[in-house]
Amino acid sequence: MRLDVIVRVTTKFFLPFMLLFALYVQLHGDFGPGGGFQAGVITAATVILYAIIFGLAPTMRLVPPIVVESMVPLGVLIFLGVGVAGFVTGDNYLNYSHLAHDQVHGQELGVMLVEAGVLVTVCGTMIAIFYTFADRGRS
Amino acid sequence: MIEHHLPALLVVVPLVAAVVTALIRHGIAAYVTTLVASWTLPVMALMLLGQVLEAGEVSYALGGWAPPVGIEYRVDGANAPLLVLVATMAALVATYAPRSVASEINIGRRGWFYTMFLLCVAGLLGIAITADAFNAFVFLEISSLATYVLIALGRDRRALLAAYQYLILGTIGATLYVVGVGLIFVMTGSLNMGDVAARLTGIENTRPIFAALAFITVGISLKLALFPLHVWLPNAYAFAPSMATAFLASTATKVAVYLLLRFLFSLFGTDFVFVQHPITPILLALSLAAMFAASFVAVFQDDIKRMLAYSSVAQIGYITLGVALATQTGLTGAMVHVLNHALIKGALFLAVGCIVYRTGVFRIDQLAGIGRTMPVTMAAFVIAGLGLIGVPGTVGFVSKWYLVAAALEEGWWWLALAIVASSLIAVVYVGRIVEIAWFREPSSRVRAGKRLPIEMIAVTWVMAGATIYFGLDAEFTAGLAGRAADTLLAGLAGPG
Amino acid sequence: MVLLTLMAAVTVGIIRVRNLFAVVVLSSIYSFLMASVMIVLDAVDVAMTEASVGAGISTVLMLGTLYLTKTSETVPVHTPALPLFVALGTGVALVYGTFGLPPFGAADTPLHTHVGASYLANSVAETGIPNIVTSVLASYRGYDTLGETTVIFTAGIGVLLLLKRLARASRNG
Amino acid sequence: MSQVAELLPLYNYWITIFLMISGLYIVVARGNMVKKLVGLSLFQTSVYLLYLSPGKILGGTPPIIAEGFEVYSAPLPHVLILTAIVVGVATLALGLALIVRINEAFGTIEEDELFDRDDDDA
Repeated sequence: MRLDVIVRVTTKFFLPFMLLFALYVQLHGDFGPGGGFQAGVITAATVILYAIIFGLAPTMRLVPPIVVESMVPLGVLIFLGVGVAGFVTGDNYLNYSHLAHDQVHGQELGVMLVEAGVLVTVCGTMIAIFYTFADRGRS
Repeated sequence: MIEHHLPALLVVVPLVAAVVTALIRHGIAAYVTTLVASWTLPVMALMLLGQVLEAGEVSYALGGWAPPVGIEYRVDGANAPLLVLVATMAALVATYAPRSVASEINIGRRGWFYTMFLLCVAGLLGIAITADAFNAFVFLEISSLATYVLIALGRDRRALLAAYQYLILGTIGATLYVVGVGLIFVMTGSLNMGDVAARLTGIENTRPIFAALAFITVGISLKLALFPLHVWLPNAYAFAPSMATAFLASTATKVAVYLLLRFLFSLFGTDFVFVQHPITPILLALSLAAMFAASFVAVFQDDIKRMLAYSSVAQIGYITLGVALATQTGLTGAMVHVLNHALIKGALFLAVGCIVYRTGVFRIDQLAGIGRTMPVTMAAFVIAGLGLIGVPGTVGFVSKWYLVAAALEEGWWWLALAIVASSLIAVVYVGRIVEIAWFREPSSRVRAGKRLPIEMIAVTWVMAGATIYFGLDAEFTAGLAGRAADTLLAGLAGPG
Repeated sequence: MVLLTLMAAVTVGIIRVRNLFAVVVLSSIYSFLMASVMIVLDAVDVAMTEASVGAGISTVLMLGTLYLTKTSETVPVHTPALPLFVALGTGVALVYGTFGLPPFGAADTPLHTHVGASYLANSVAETGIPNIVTSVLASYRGYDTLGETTVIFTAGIGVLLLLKRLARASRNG
Repeated sequence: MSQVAELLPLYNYWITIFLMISGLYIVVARGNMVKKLVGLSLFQTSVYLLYLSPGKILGGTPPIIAEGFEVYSAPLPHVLILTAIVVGVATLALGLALIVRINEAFGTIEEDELFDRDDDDA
């Protein structure tokens, strides 16, 4: 991977902003366009860009495949867990109304947690798929 | 308290189990999780069936949002038996699985293989239980994606091709389904099946609704392998791992049948679909074509799994035949055959799984003498095979009894004759196996082999026994099927 | 409208071109156009997703696949009669169906007056979330989203099962 | 502008249908597996338009509640299509993975060649 130094420097400069943008999309999803899915894709894109510019091996050291592969089920588990929390508070599955002191806050908290779950799974899956495709091509 | 949440739990438990198996990855630990989770399913499904028999129907609003704003789970006479069927098959196949899977799937993949199995179970249960048209699509895709992977993990490299072919056709089917749902959604503004049915009255005769009917019917027909759209099925069943074939053959197409029935009867309404439009002759012609052509092709197969797969296509013809008649007896016949054929095909594919485990043989001509070296397994195979033919005393007879009765009710004696005649073809292909298995000298390939694990024989025999038990005592299954037919014919638009 | 025409042109391109790299690039362009159309249709969340998924992730995956396989297509030997018939049949059914649809841009269709209206009216009071798409996605129809996340999970594990190289023992078959 | 607004409804659906037909045609007619998947995603994307077009209200704004706006487009189709996009990309990923494996196992991704080989096996 001998790429132009300009590309490397520009990428390094951009990556933190991309991550920041992903965070914005994630948290601002309540008010503007965006949410867990979009943020997850952007986060994954950051890692993929890093891998394209700096090579697969350093990226895999930075973000190990085992972590990525655990993220895939973990996100679904968060989602399912929020749903089960509905049982505990005496409501139906995925009812967030009693997660906090009043209904509106409960809903907001529930939505935030659920979106976090989506982010984790989407991000993990995208990176994991990219890793396996890239890894397959190395041999 | 827990009774109230059963509808959600029935789908959430396999999902949680799938996630847990994906996290732990280790083959044996994943298997134990699968086994525990899948045995809770029939318990919950039977409890739900009890509730339905008592109360008529059970509705569960997910997220606490009352339908049509939120998504509703709804269990009634039509889908409760199906839930029991899918849940029971999942539990039985999971019990059967460990050593069969160990012999066919590489150790590094076993943990995730069970994840896929659980996802497939959760997807099928989700389709069967939901009352929301779009939610059904989402769960359809969960089960389909899991199915593609399960098929692709078969040992033969042609399994990959079979999975790819199924992926293309399955996705086309699902997309057509979404188009149909979209048209309905635009016209009614709702996705909840009961709500849609109520809002459709009055605008039935508009063009978009007719187009929606066509798209949904064709889309689901691809999934349930209705005759000319069945091309994916034989390869998929033939090359998938044994345990996956047994589970898919007995559940996946059945759930698709249910979804079609739900739309045709509950949502569009019997009147609209069968009285005003020429669905009956089309469906009847396709069913008959399936019964004869697919049975005929089955006779000439070399591979035992492919033979059974073609026989499945033919048996789906019997089910759609009952649907096409659109009478109470006809629908009862269709529903009872859904349950009975699941038992029969489950038993047959499990028996084949035993043969493959012990000898590694697929080709029919290499099975010579297998009846002498594996008498217990082959006895179960023959019992289930008799069910396929429809010999009195087996479940197959019960189904055909209702279908013939329905045909005679309409005064169509030629149809009744056709049903009996097509059963004779089944005699040929089952008889061929019997002849080769018992009346030839065992070959060396059949003699050699590992000892068969006890759980594999036991589960195969439980299934084979069930085909006899429910054949002699048809009250239970026929009662459920009759109730399902009543529920479907009543439609969702009416009160309740 | 211009965008839609461009999309149609790109589609013709996809059908005609045999170099698979070009096809992938064209489908990426197609996705961007689709995203623009979605913005015109007021579906900003969807546009964002389509741009990132269709033009981003899909393209990366397809290029990865091409890298692992081949880049040009052979000339098909079949006559395209049957496919054409299937495709046109579907088209005719759709044309037939769309003629009865409510007019474009009207506000009094069932889509707007039935369930849709209740989301718009109640979301802020019930969930405190002004972006209705988010509140419907995560709360009213949260279960669909759970299903969607599970679909991703299924695909992810599926791809890993199919492509991940095993640490020891090669696969037989 | 008013003339455009009158023409637009039809044009929208015509293009949608054209895209759908093209997608389906590619899937059924082409033997190359990658191209088939491209066609499949074309087919799926065209459905998105079918859902989104009726949700638009002329003069409306995206369904994000804010002061100063009265008319919003329908939010529900957007949510459904978000889900559909996700399902589409999941299918695509799985399909591509299968293609890679098929290429390794058979050395080709052309269906015609594959079926020839299949016959040899049998």
